[in-house]
Amino acid sequence: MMPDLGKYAFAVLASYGATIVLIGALVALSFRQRARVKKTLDEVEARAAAQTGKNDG
Amino acid sequence: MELTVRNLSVARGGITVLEGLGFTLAPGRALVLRGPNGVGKTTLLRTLCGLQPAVRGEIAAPPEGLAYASHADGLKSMLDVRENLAFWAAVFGTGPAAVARALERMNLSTLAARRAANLSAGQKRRLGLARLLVSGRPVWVLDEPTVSLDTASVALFAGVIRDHLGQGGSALIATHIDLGLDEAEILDLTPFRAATGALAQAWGDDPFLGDFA
Amino acid sequence: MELTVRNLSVARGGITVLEGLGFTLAPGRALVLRGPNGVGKTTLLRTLCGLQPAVRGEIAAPPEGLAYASHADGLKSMLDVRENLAFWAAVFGTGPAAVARALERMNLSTLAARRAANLSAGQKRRLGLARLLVSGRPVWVLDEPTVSLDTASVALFAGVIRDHLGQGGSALIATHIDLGLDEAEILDLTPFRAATGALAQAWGDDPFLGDFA
Amino acid sequence: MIALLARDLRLAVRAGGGFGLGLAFFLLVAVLVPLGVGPQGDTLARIAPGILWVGALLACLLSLDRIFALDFEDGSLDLLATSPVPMEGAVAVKALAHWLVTGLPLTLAAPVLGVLLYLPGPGYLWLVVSLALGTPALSVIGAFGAALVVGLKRGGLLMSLLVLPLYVPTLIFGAEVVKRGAAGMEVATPLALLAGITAGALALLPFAAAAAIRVNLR
Amino acid sequence: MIALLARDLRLAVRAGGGFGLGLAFFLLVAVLVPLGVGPQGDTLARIAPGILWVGALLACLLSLDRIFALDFEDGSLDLLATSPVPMEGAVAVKALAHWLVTGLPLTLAAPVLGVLLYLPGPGYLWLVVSLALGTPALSVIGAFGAALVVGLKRGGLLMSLLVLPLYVPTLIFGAEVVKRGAAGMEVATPLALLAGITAGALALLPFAAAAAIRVNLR
Amino acid sequence: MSIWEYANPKKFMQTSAWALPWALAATVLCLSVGLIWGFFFTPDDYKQGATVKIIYLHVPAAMMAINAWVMMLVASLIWIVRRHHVSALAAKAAAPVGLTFTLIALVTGALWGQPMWGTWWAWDPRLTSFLILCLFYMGYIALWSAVEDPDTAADLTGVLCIVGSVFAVLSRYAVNFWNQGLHQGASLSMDAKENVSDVFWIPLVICIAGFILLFVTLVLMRTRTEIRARRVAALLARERLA
Ligand code: HEM
Ligand SMILES: Nc1ncnc2c1ncn2[C@@H]1O[C@H](COP(=O)(O)OP(=O)(O)OP(=O)(O)O)[C@@H](O)[C@H]1O
Ligand SMILES: Nc1ncnc2c1ncn2[C@@H]1O[C@H](COP(=O)(O)OP(=O)(O)OP(=O)(O)O)[C@@H](O)[C@H]1O
Ligand SMILES: [Mg+2]
Ligand SMILES: [Mg+2]
Repeated sequence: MMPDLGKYAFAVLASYGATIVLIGALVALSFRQRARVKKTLDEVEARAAAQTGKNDG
Repeated sequence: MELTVRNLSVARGGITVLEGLGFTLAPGRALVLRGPNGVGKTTLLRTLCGLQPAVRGEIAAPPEGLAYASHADGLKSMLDVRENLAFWAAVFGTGPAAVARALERMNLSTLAARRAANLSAGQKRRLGLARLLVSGRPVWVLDEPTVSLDTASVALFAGVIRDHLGQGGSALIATHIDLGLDEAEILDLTPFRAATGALAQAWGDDPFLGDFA
Repeated sequence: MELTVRNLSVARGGITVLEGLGFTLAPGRALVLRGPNGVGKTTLLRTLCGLQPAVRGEIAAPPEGLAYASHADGLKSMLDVRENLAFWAAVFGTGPAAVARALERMNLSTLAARRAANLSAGQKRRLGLARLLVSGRPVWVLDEPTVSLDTASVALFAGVIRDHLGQGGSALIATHIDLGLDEAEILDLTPFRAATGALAQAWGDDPFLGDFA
Repeated sequence: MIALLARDLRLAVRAGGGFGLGLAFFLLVAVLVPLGVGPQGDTLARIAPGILWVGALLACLLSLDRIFALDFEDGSLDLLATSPVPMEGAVAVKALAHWLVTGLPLTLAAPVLGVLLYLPGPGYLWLVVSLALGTPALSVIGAFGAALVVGLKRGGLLMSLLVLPLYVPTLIFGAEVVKRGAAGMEVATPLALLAGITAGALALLPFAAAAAIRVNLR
Repeated sequence: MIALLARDLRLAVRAGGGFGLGLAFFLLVAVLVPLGVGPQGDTLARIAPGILWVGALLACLLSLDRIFALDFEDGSLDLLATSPVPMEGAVAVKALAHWLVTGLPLTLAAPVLGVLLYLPGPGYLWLVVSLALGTPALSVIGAFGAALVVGLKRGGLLMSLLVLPLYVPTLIFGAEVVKRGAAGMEVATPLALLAGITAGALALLPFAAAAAIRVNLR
Repeated sequence: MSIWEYANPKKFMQTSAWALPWALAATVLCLSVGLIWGFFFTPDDYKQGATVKIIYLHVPAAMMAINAWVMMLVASLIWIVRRHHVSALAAKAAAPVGLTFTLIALVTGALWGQPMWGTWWAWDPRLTSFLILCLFYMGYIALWSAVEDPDTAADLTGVLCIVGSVFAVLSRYAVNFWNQGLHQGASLSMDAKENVSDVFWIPLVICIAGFILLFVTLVLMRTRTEIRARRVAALLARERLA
C-alpha cells in the first residue's frame, strides 16, 4: 500500500505531516473559538431573554 | 453662527449613550450641560466638534466655528508658556498680539517664559484655557474647564466667558461646578440617557442586535 | 500614627516655594490644605510622601503609613477595573476581599469588568480613589481628589473619608472645593509662601546665592 | 502649517538631542555590526551598502515611533483635528519635520560611516544620492505606520512590524544603487525606481495616514 | 512583586501581541539584512552569527523603550514608589517580565532564523546557548537605561544611545561564541565571559536603576 | 434582491448555516480524493523522484495564500466603501487561514528545496516575496488584535490591507529585480500541461479545488464565530447599561 518514497521519504512525509499539523491546528483553533463564543452567546442570550421576560411581566 | 442640534444620538465604544437630544445655542448665550459622571457629556462634545460621527440626528454648526477644550490641555511640556500659545495662534491665524492679550487676560504674563512642565496643575489649566482666546472662534465647547482651578481663577475665567458672550460669542460648557454664570441656561442630560429612554430604539442601530442566532 | 511636620521648607525646580510650615495630623483627624494655584500644595504632599527631599525641617511620619493619591490616577487602560484594583491590593498585601469591598464602597461594582480605557473622567477618578481603600494605610495624602467628580460622587467620597477617620485613620487633603467635611481643620498655605516670607532666608539654601564673586 | 513645522523642529531639538540621536543610532549600528561580524575588510566591504541602508532604515524607524503618539497623549491631536489645519497637511508636515531631523542628517553623515565599513570608492556618491532620494519615502511610510498605531499603548513595536515590510522595496532599490555604484556598474534603473517609490509614497500616503488618524481619534 | 510580574506580563499580552512582537522584529532584521546585503549564501553564512546577535539586541532594545515610561506617565511609578515594594525589587521584576516576553522567545526562535541566514550546522546549539545566557543581561542593562531616561519625552532614542555602548561586551562575547561554535572551535572562554557579564549585571544593575528612578521621580 | 443583503448579519447567518455543511462535505471529499490519489497513486517524476508528491500541497497552498490576501483586499474595500460589517469580519476571519496557507507553502517549499536545490532556504524572489507576505499577514493580525473597538479595528486594518497590497506588488517587482531565482516559473497557467503531465495534473487540480473549498469552509465558519462574538459584545454592553 505505502508507496516507495526512496531517499526522499523524509521530505515528502515531513511535508504531509507539517501540512496536516498546521491545518489541524487552524481547524482546532477555529472550532475551539466557535465553541467558546457559542457557549457565551447562549448564556448571554438566555440572560437577555430572562431580562426582557421580567420587563414584560 | 448658531449651533443647532436636533434629535441627536451619540455613542461611545459602539454603544449609544445619549439619544433624542436637541437644543439651540444662539450667539451671546451660554449653555451649561449637567449630568452625573458617565452620562455622556464628553462623548457629546466630541461629536459636536466632529471628532466622532453621530449615530443619528443633525448637527448644524458654523463651519470652522467651534473651539474645543478637552479634559487634556494639549500642552507641550518642553515649550514655554508663550511658545505654547503662539503655536496655536499661528495655527488659527491670529497674530502675536492675540497671544499677548490672552496671556494678560488669563493672568499668565509673569509665567510667560516658564516651561509648561514646570507649571502647577492650575497654571497648566489656565494656559489650556488661554488657547480659546487665541482661537478667534465664536463657539466655545468646554469640557469641565475649571478642573483644578482655585476660586479666584474660576471667577477670572467666568469673566472671560462673559466677555466672550458680550462680543457675540457663545459657549457650551459641561461642568459639575457652579461657575457663577447666572445668565447661562442649564440643560440636564439625565433624561436623554439612552438606557432610560426608548430602549429598543437605542439599539436599533447595531446590526448585531435584533433577533438572530 | 501621627504625622508631624516642623519648620518644613519644600522646593520645586530648585526653588523653595513654601517655608516654615508646621502642623500635626492626629489619628481620626482631617486637615484640608488650601491655597491658590501654584502655592506649592502638590510639592508639599510629594515631599511628605518621600518622593522628593525637603529643603529644611522635619517630617515625622509613621513608617510605611502614607497612601498618596496624586493628580494622576495610575490606571492601566488595558486592564479592567477589578484587575487595576487587585494589582494594588496585591502590592499592599491586602486581599481580594478588600478589592470587593472597595469596589462596592466607591460604587464601581457595575463597572468591575470594564477596561479602564473605557471609563469616563469621573469614573476613572473614582477608581483612582478606590485604591486608597485597598492600601490599608492609615494616613491618606490626597491631592485634589474630587477633580471631575459630580456632586453625588463628592458626597460619596466625603463619606468614605469620614469612615476612614472614624476607624482611626487620618487624611491630609489639598483641594479647592468644599468637601462638606465640617469636622476637618483648614490650613491656609498662603502665609508660608517663600517669596512673601523672609526672602533672604528662602534663598539661603542655594550655594550659588549669597555674596561671593 | 509652517507653525507646526517650526514647533515640531523646536520640540525635536529641545527634547534631549533631536538631531543628534537619529545620527547616533546610525553610528552605533555601523559600529556594532563590525563588532558582531568580525573585522575582515573584504566581508565588511561586501556588506557595507546593505548594512548602511539597513542602519538608516532602523534609525528612521526608532525615531518615528512616537511622531503622533505624544500629540495624541497630551490631547494636542484632538485640538489639531478641530483646528483649520487639514489633517493631510499636518501629516505631511510632521513627516517633513521627521525627515529634516533624521533623514537629512543621516544622508549627510553616511559617507563617514562608509569609511568604517570599508565602502569601496565610487560607492560614496551613490550612497548619498540614494539616501537623499530614499529617506523621504522612509519618513512618509513611517508616518503612515505611526498613524495606524496612534492611541495604542506600546504601539512602537507593532508599528515596526507593520512598517518594515512596507520598507522592503525602498531598501532593495536603495541598497542596489549603492552596490552597483560601488562596483562601478550602471545605476539608472534602480535609481529611477527608488525615485518612483518616493514620489508615489509622498503623493498618496499622507491621505491614508490622515484617514487612519481620524479613525483613531474617534 | 509577583503581582507586579503578573501585571506586567498581562499588560504585555494585552497590549497587542506582546510575546509575538519582539520576535517579529527579530525576524524582520533577519529578513532585511539579506535584502540589503544580497542573496549570496557564503557572505550571509559568514555574517550570520553577528547579524543574529545584533538583531536580538535591537529587538530587546526596541521593546525596552517604555518599560518604565508608561508607568511614569500615568502616575503608577509615583504610587509604586510610595508602596511597600522596594524599588530595587520592582526594577528586577520588570526586567524579568521583559526577558520572559522578549528574550526567551527570541532564544527559542533563533534557530529558525539561522536557516534564513545559512548559519553553518554546529552554530545552532551555540546560538541558543549564548542567547539564553546573554539576553538576561540585555534585559537588565536595558532596564537600567530605561530608568535613566524615564521622564524625558522622546526618551527612546536617547536610551538607545546610552544603552548600546553597554551592550557592546555582551554582543562581542555572544557573537564570538556563535562564530567559534559554527567554525567548530572551542567556545569555553567567551562563554564564561558572557556568563560573567550576565551575573554581574543581574547582581548590580537593579540597584543603579532603582537609584536612577528615585532621582527621576523628584 | 441585491447581493448586499448577504452583508446583513442575520441573512448571512441563515445562508451560511445552510451552506456550511455542503461546503464541509465537498472539502473533505475533494481533499481526500486529491491527496490520496496524489500520494498513493501517482508515479515518481523522472527528475524529481518522489518529491513531486509535495506538489499537491505546495502549489495549492501557495495559490490560496495569495488568493486569501486578494479576498481580504476585496472585503476591506467593501467595508470601507459600503460599510458592511460582515465584510470586515470576513476579512478578519480569513487572515489566520491565509497565514496558515503561507506557512504551509513556506514549510513544504523548504522541505522540497533541501533535496532539489540542496538548501532549505534560498533568497529566491518568489520565496522572498512569500516571506514578506507572511509578514504582512502577521502585521494585519496583530493590528486587529491590538485595537479594541471593532469598527476602528476594521477601518485601520482595511487601510493597512489596501496600502499593504500596493507595497506587496512593489516588493514582488523589487525582489525580482534584486535576484534571479531558482524557482520554477508558472507552469500551471493557461497553456498548462507543458511541464506537468496528465498523471500529475488531474489530482493536482482536485487538490487545488480542495484547498479552495477548505478556505471557503473555514472562512465561513470563522466569520460566523466573529459575528457571534460581536453579538456577545453588543448584548453584554446592553446588559451593563440597563
Ligand atoms: C520555501 C520555499 C518555497 C516557496 C515559498 C514557494 C512558493 C511558491 C509559489 C508562490 C508558487 C506559485 C503558486 C502559483 O502558481 O500561484 C509555487 C509554485 C511551485 N513551486 Fe514553489 N516555493 C518554494 C519552494 C519550492 C521548491 C524547493 C520547489 C521544487 C524544487 C518548488 C516547486 C514548485 C512548483 C513545481 C510549483 C508549481 C509551479 C507552477 O506550476 O506555477 N517550490 N511555489
Ligand atoms: N467601550 C465602552 N463600552 C461601554 N461603555 C462605554 C465604553 N466606553 C465608554 N463607555 C461609557 O460611556 C459613557 C460616556 O462617557 P463620557 O466620557 O462621555 O462621560 P462624561 O459624561 O464625560 O462623564 P464625566 O463627567 O465622568 O467626564 C460612560 O458611562 C462610559 O463608561
Ligand atoms: N522649575 C521651576 N522653576 C520655578 N518655579 C517652578 C518650577 N517648577 C515649578 N515651579 C513653581 O512651583 C510652584 C508650586 O507648584 P505646585 O504644583 O506645588 O502647586 P500647587 O499648589 O499644587 O498648585 P495647583 O493648585 O495648581 O495644583 C508653582 O508656582 C510652580 O509654578
Ligand atoms: Mg467627561
Ligand atoms: Mg497641584
